[in-house]
Amino acid sequence: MTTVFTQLRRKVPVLVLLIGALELPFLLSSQQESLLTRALIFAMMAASLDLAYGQAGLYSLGHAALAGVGGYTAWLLMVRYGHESFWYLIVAAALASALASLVFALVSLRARGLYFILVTLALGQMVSNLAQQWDFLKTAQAEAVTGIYIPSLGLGEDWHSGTLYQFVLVLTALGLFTIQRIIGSPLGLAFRGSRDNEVRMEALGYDVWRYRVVAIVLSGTLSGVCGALFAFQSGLISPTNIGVATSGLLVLMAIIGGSGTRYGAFIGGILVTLLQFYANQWSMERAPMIIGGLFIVTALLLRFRPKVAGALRSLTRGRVSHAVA
Amino acid sequence: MPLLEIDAVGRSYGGVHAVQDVSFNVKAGEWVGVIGPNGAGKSTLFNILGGQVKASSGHVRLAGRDVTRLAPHRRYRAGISRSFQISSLFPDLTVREHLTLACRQNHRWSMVRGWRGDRVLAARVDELLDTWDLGRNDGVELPANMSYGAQRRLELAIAVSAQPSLLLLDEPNVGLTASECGDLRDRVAELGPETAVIFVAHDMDMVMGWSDRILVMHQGQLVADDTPEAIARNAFVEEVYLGAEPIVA
Amino acid sequence: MQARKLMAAVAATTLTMSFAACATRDDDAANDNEIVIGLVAPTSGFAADYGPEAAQGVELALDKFGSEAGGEKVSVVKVNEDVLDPSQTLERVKKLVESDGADVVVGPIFGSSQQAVSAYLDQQGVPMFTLLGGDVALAGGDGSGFIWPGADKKTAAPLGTYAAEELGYKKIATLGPDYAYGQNAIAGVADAFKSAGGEVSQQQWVPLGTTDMLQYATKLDQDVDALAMWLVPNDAAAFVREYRNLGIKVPLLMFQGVFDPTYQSIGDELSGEIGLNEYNHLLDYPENAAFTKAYDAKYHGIPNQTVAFAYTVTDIFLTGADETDGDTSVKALREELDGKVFDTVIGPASYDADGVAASNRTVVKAIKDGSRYEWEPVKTYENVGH
Amino acid sequence: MQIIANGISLGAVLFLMGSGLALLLGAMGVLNLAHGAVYMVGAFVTSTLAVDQGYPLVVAILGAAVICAALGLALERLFRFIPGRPNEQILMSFGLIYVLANLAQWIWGPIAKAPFRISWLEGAVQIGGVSVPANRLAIAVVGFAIALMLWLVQDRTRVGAMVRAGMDDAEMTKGLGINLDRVVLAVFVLGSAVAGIAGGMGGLVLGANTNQPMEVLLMALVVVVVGGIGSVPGTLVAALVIGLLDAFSRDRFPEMSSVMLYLLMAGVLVLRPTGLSGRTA
Repeated sequence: MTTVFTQLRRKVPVLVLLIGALELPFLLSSQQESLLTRALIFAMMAASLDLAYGQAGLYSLGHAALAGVGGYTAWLLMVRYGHESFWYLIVAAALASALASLVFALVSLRARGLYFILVTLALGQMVSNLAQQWDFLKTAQAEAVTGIYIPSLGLGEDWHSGTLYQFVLVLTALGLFTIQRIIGSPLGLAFRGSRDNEVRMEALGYDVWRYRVVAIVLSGTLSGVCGALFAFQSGLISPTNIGVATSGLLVLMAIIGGSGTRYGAFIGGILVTLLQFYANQWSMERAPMIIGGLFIVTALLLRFRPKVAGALRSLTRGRVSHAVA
Repeated sequence: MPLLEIDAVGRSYGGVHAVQDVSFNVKAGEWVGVIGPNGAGKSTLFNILGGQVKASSGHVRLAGRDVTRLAPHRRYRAGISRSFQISSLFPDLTVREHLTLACRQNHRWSMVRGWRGDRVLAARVDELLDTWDLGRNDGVELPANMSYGAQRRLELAIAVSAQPSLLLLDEPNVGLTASECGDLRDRVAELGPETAVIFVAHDMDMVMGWSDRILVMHQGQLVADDTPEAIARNAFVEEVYLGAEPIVA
Repeated sequence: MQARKLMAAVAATTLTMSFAACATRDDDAANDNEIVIGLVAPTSGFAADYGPEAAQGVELALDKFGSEAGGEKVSVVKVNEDVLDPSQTLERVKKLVESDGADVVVGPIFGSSQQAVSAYLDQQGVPMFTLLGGDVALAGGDGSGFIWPGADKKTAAPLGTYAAEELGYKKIATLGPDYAYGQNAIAGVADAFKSAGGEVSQQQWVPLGTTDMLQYATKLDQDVDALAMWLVPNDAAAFVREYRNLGIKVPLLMFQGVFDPTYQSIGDELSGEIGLNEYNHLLDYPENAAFTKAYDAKYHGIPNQTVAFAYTVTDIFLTGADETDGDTSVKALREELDGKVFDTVIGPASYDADGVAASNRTVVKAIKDGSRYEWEPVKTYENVGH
Repeated sequence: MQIIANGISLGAVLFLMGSGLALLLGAMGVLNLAHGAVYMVGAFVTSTLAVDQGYPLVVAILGAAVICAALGLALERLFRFIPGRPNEQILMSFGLIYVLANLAQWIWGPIAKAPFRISWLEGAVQIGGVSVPANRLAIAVVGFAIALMLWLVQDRTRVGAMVRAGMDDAEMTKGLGINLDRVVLAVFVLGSAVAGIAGGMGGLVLGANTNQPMEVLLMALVVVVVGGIGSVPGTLVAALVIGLLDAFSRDRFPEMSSVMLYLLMAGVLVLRPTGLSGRTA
């Protein structure tokens, strides 16, 4: 029985939070639901980025492109080829982004260190440019592809902003759970090992390159699903959504919330998405300055994070624990 | 057949020879010390053996198999394990995680099976924690919070967990007291009589005490390869080794 | 294990309940005795000039109506159109409609933003008055759009007609940007030119994001009578620079000419070229005279097309809302505006039953008037657009 | 032939854009993605001085170089202030891009500056039957002059020797008692001045606008990755190859033109992970 209680004690706050979040639509306007849905999707994208970025130490600046492959695949199959089943589209999006991530990994992992960052940036932009220039990936030659909507689950559901929010919340919880599982598994341990000390990992018999490929593919596949959700929710996807600017924002989300921690990237994702929206409400002309300022302030204060996090942890729990579930 | 054959191995960086034309053999169970002044090429030689550095010439054979071009992780699976200097433990991983990583390779399927920790793997980790006296707090400490001796033991526990046929130890005794050092030797010896050990050290007492054979390197070349007694009497070794810059321990 | 099962059961129950209980709510925040105009145009990024200009136009229209229509007070809420990321614009427009209670949207400027918000606005029953063109698919039965000053595919047509009929050109080349608006505008010129008996021998498309225009000048088929082109002002300026540097003599037919202030900086390079304007501050209509005077009085200077058209569509909307006694629904406005002829800054204009405008286009010529470069009106084509 | 001329002139601009970044990144290991923003400032300053104020182009470009060098100094202070880790450098770079672009919009207004019009650079020069616009020729000349200068600095001066040493092994260089911080500062200032000149010269064909920080950065990135670590000749060759490829692919497959650059980069990377000039590790 004790194990039941200890398990419950750890899970109850999460569960309460989840149920509370599920009931939010009763309090919010549909615009706020829509904004929160967007925040959840980006938070999930940031969390999946962090699997490669924070856990495996692969500083990718092209992550949005992998999400974009998912989004554009969903759009292509739905608008161009008329598929309307959610499950079909989401699986196709995941597969396509998995394949794209594999190619992305094989090319970018040829470079190391800072060059890896540059190459991911350029590869990401390549995908964005392709979406911008290739007629196959455009509707009626428009700058963004449109005409996509929330597909059917086949359960007779009634889509509106409230139900979409709840559905995305459940998917996000599942995705986050999957990420937790990966982080807690020996695979996640191997990611962190490769991040911290490549030479030693190799000397312990690990093919670090292979683990890095796996990290990028897992992270890219999860993002591809998020990309498809983004397209469903917005009704469109544009080259900018999958370009460098978005990749940079994803990195900000991951870092600001705590890259390499369990929920950091996710929380950061929600924060940054909301801030991005409200910054524009505060000042239409200077919103970029606010976002840019956030980037710079985070960069300046990042080194104090361990101290702050340590202080917070000792406040809330009274002791420092390094156990990984 | 010798366990390890080094045949005319060399490595140069832009015209500078870090290691040049080094050849020697190591038999199973043999303990070999490598000494030489700083910059003599000991580290490069070690990295060539471990696979971290590729030899520009020559061959490395393990039990008759050519491993010259083998990546480090394949060498590990072929039976070569190595230790590093302490500074390269994983800073963010706990002791338990260090050992899990080390043992995981010996249970290859655990990556797929063990979401929550494969029981066999966990048992092996517990055993290591116990035998290496690292079990305080169930292994949740970070290496930086442990004593120097404990870090050393962790380092070695990781290196020997795979039961290698050839163990490479990079300055295993640095920062340890004489008694800790002796303890270390006993623990390594527990690997069994078939395991060969090659180690780099600066402490002459230790080298003399541990080695069946001693290799002396100077300016990238192997200048002597003999028993400890012979090395101690070797005038040339005394000149190049003891006469050179002060030895940094 | 027990804990897990227990939790799963709790979660499943709650989930089912939440889904079942969450009903659609009525989010109509519209205030019944006030008309709120939502202006959606960019205020940051590379097209940030549109927002403030359009705002001036809307303000001038409000001044004209004393901020009142159909017995209701009229106010304006501005929203920043994100030119590159339409999904952000969509979230902002949702807030505009649901918490700021916008009854009508003026804008957005760019095609992708229009596409992004149109389905939502249609679902909410909020009319969308575009001011610088738009896809006709956004109007009619499937959208709440009112497209001004005409359908993209027709808006540039008089340039082709003029080239064939008045200038007697037999063969032209075209140059336009490779996205919706550019393709439609160029297609309008080409189709009109061909139906007047001409031949289009070469069509070049500039991909989005291209900044270097040299190759489009060097690749031009010089064995044509003219080059019909439309590019955004900065790209047009870059192209014309290359064109002049290479000494190419083929005459230009420039849809919309080049706007100020870019035009003022490259004016003498365009001297004598033919263009087609949607708006031109020299147009000789009483409404235009009144508008330019009001603009000069309030903002000092000469209004450009964005100001003029923001003014015009707001003016038309308010006139319609006045007639319907404040009923700003798409249906009421469509019925009210259908076929009604308005005197606008570009002459008589009207919306059809689908909400697509028809208005006048003016063929112009680049001249220098004192220290200012002007597009001098040459010939007017009436009722272009459907 | 026309394509080759177009390609070479584009290559010269690319070289100017990329060389500063290549030095900083390859030699100093500083990931300053805000390099494109410095270019933009150079373009706007040149536009103000040469077009609005009517100063001679040479003076305007020197002015831009000075202001950008000062900006480089400020950036170096900022980058000095944060630990030299990718996380901080990425965030700092992106933040600077946002802030500088918005600041430029504030100062110079939202309307893009048309390509600068300089009366003595109008018209074209006939070279072997090909018309090369005079402004492009000027860009190519300046590009090659800067390349020569940078190469001389790198090859013949003490700072250059330190840069080369730092490139080979930063740890060892520090061990030798060379003050790398000073070298980083020098490279930051020099690289930013070159970016300013690039902005001024590039403005002759591209004008100035607030999209440039990203656009220029991406072009420069490809040049750096293809060209390899911090080598001036490597950067020059890469810039020319990319310029030619770009001109060629725009001509042949306009739909895929910008993708071609990245494909070239991917291809070079797969065949030679250290770039065209790269030494093997």
